[in-house]
Amino acid sequence: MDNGKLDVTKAIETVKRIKDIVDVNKEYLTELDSAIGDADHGINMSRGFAKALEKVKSNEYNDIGSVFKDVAMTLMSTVGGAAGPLYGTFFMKASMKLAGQKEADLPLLAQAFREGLQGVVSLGKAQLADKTMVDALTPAVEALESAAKDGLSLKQGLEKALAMAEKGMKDTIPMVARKGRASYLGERSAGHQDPGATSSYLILKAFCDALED
Amino acid sequence: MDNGKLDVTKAIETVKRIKDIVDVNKEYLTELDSAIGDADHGINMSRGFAKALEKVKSNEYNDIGSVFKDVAMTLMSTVGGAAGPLYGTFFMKASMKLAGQKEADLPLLAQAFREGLQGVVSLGKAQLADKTMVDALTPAVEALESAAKDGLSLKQGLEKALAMAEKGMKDTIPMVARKGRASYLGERSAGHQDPGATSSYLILKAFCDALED
Amino acid sequence: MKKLINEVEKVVEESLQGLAKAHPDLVKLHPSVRAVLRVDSPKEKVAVISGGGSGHEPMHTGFVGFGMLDAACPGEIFTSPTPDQMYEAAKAVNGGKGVLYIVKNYSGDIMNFQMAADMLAGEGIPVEQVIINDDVAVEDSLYTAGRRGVGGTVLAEKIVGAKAEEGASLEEVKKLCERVNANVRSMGMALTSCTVPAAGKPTFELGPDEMEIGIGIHGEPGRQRMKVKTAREIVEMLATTVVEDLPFKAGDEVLAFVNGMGGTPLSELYIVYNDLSDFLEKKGIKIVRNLVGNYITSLEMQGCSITLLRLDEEMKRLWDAPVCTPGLRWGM
Amino acid sequence: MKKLINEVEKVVEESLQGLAKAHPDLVKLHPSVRAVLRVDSPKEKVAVISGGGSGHEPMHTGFVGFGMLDAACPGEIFTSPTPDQMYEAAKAVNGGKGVLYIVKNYSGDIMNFQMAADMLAGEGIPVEQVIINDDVAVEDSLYTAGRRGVGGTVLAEKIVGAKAEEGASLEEVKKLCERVNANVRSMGMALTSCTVPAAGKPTFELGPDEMEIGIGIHGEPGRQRMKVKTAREIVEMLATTVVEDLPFKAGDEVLAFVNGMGGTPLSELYIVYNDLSDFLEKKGIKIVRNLVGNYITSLEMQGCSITLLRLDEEMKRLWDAPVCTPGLRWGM
Ligand SMILES: Nc1ncnc2c1ncn2[C@@H]1O[C@H](COP(=O)(O)OP(=O)(O)O)[C@@H](O)[C@H]1O
Ligand SMILES: Nc1ncnc2c1ncn2[C@@H]1O[C@H](COP(=O)(O)OP(=O)(O)O)[C@@H](O)[C@H]1O
Ligand SMILES: [Mg+2]
Ligand SMILES: [Mg+2]
Ligand SMILES: [Mg+2]
Ligand SMILES: [Mg+2]
Repeated sequence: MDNGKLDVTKAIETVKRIKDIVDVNKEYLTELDSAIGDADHGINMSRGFAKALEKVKSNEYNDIGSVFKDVAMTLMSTVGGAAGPLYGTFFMKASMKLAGQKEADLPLLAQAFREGLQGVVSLGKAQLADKTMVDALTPAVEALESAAKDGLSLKQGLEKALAMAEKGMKDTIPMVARKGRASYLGERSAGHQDPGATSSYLILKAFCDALED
Repeated sequence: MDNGKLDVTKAIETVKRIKDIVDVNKEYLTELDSAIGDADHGINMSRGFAKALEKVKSNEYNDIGSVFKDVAMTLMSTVGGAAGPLYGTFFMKASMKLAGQKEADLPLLAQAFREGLQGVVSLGKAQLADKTMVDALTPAVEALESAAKDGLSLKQGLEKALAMAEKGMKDTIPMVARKGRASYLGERSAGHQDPGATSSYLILKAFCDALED
Repeated sequence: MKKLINEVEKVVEESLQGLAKAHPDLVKLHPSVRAVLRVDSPKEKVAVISGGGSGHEPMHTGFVGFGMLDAACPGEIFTSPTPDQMYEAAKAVNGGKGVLYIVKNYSGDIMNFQMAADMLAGEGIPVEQVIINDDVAVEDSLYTAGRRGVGGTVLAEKIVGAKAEEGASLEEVKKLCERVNANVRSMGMALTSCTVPAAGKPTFELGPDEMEIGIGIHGEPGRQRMKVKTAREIVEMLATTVVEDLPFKAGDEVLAFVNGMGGTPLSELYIVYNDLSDFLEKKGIKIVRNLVGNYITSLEMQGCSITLLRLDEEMKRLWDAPVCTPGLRWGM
Repeated sequence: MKKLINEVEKVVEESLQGLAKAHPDLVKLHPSVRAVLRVDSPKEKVAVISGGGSGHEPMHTGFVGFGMLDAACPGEIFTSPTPDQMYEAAKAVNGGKGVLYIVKNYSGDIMNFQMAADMLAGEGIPVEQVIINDDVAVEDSLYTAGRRGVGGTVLAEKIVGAKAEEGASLEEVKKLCERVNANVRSMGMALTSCTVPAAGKPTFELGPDEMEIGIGIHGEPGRQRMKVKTAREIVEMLATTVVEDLPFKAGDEVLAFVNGMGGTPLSELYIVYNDLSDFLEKKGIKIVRNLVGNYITSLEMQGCSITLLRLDEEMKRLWDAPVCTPGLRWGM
């Protein structure tokens, strides 16, 4: 029965969609990482979500928290690099908020994402405008929260978040990186879109796509 | 006084001409050696004759044998590779025939070159059609000898020798190498002109050019 | 892309298998996680562990053995390893005197090692970390990720490994590692890029007459691109920055390390060493130890890095101490 | 052409100066000719000398030292050295027990070494030569220049050097060298060409999906060009030819040597070793010693060669004996 909320089936569907969209954009992400990093972001993300999908498909779940906890653990032990611990932490912190829940509506998901984002920030110490995934995740979480306050549906909230994530992602282009590998480039990092902000946008897109109107 | 013979001045002039013509053809010789060897023949020859010219210019000579002996010694200790000992021997054996001579006419030069060629063959063990310098030197020496028998001038003899060296050089193109580095290529050595036969032709050209009609 | 490999996904795994087969007297593979362990697991010493992305061989896997590392944790090519690797490796080689993680300063390495350290600490296993950040090509700042760890790491692993082999305490070993890091500076350059197997094409493109100065070891672009110069001019550029940073002064005794990025012939590294030696002599800086060769590489990249370490008597003694690993060996 | 050099004319000279400065405890340069000499000139042993074109570093100059070569005579890049070099080097290191020249089978090397040997013999100095010709890529025939000397040379220099160090006679040392040569076979391949500095451009061109099989170490083209294959297939091709040539048989104990051509990362060489180890295991041929790394190179060429040496007990003992040179070191 579809009530527009994120239940276990849709959570698993989300993981599948993330895997697919990351796969499709594997070369694109790696190319972005070539310009200001070390040409592995797409490869890392694709390896991680392939394993995460394998994992969640092979398990039975009673709550959505457990789904995302398995995603978190898998990312942590298969992605590596900077993105592995960061996305691992994002899903781990979010899953703790969703633990025991059969489904999530917009306010709950907004809270979970906020927890996830805080985990990323406290681990990576990146601030806004440091040219990282935080620049895409922060406006997205804020959009979720204000949509929740306005009483919008989960799908509507995710659509607004996605739009903000896209803007945040594009806003990284002129930035000079101060965190992550791109920071070694100094001024030369300006003019390139951040790969991690881009993968964050893609993850939000997968959440959005996984939910019916 | 010019009597058409090879005296000390012309011997030194010959060394200069060899140096010049090898320099002009340095890249060409190296390119030929790239195709079936190791891309150093032009470099080696150019280094050797530059040193040889330096040497003969800095000395006083009473006989042409000593000029070519100094050339031989210098080639031996500066060229290296296969060409170093071979051309070193060529000039050494030739110089022994010319020792004590103020000048050489065609019969004497033909004898000296024959000695030189024999030195090359006994050192390198190459036979005709093995795709080496021997394929250019042999017909050239034969031409010198028959021109001497016909009573031609030195210049005329050298011109005939040059023509035969050129033919011998070109005849190496279809040959499959059996000596030297090109032999490692087996059948693949066919279709390329031998670098050593080419430098032999150039050396004869320099002798020819150094003598007035 | 042309490489001597079978499948891009198996590059790291098959290379580790080859390493283990070639050196069964020195190293073995961990049975469950990707880690290279010293074969003789000595108990009465601090376990020294390092790790990082693969593609820099012989570092770190080739430095496992007597007098250097007890374990190395290789990630995918140019990708930091995951916490479970460092955690399990530490459990496998810890003899009771604790574990030192030598970590190169990259966001990914820092976070992954930190998580492993947290897990160990949670189990009461004594663990310390030292972050190596010797790359002067990167501006240092509190507000950025700071300087990368490069050539200094190799020297730290050798010297600290020798100290641990002597039976020093975790605290002593850590202090020494920090002292090495405080006295070492490096800078690198590239003549060509390199190709991550899974990416299939060069990380960056350099023109036929261009070089990249201030390159890192992940094939990431450097700070400045310019026309190629002579070895002497390149040495002058790199070494000046290195010397002025610490700064190294006249009378200092140093270890000079000329490192190849993987694709540059050894003969050229000796030309670089020759120029570096002249350069330092003019400044009155005395080379009393040296290392020339490919030790911390970036796949098939052509280029080099220069590392200077200001030595004290203890560091000299520990540098000279016997070492027996696949990649570095003397005295035994 | 991009290289870490100053002037093309000075590549060999400056590289030798760098080598000598980096290893003053092991080697010194001859005062008048281009030769690298062992610094301690031991008297009571046969002097083992090798040489050949430069560009194959660490061979031969990096193998001068205790337990290996007494002198090495480097020519220009890929060009045989001249007789005066081998003559003077022999005079400098001969302690009275005579001189063994280890010569790779190239027309140029043969002729230049022969001339030096003739000069020595003329002075009554005992001198012997052994020609190494282990490259199975080249068809052997009385009517051609025969097979090239490649990877087997490194193994011969190590084993024969150890024998000389023990004080064996010239006759014994020569016999052993011939035995090593009789039991060793090699074959190589290239993924890329290399550039002789003075030539300024690659010796040959390979397409982005091509490799050259049966390559020599002078960057000369090989016997066959084909599409690139996997490491496993390449190993199969090279090792099959090598094994069938001697032939190596089930039960044979061998030293397996995977050599890099200079530009291939060490990690790939270990993949090749992994595949070679599997290949030989299936044939029942036992690897009891191995060597993996860049030891006989072709400048920056990417590729590898495989060398197998059938070992007897004496060769094993001598392989394990201490060696201390810039390029190969263990046991001391
Ligand atoms: N300290 C940090 N905080 C937040 N995000 C970061 C941080 N460091 C790096 N990132 C993100 O990680 C991305 C790079 O991921 P990836 O390429 O997988 O790792 P690595 O840089 O280790 O190769 C960057 O584009 C950036 O968005
Ligand atoms: N055994 C030989 N006899 C006669 N000429 C030879 C012999 N071996 C090689 N050569 C000649 O030497 C030339 C190559 O010279 P060079 O390139 O200088 O030496 P290398 O082959 O040692 O690099 C060949 O083109 C061939 O003409
Ligand atoms: Mg990256
Ligand atoms: Mg040649
Ligand atoms: Mg990475
Ligand atoms: Mg040559």
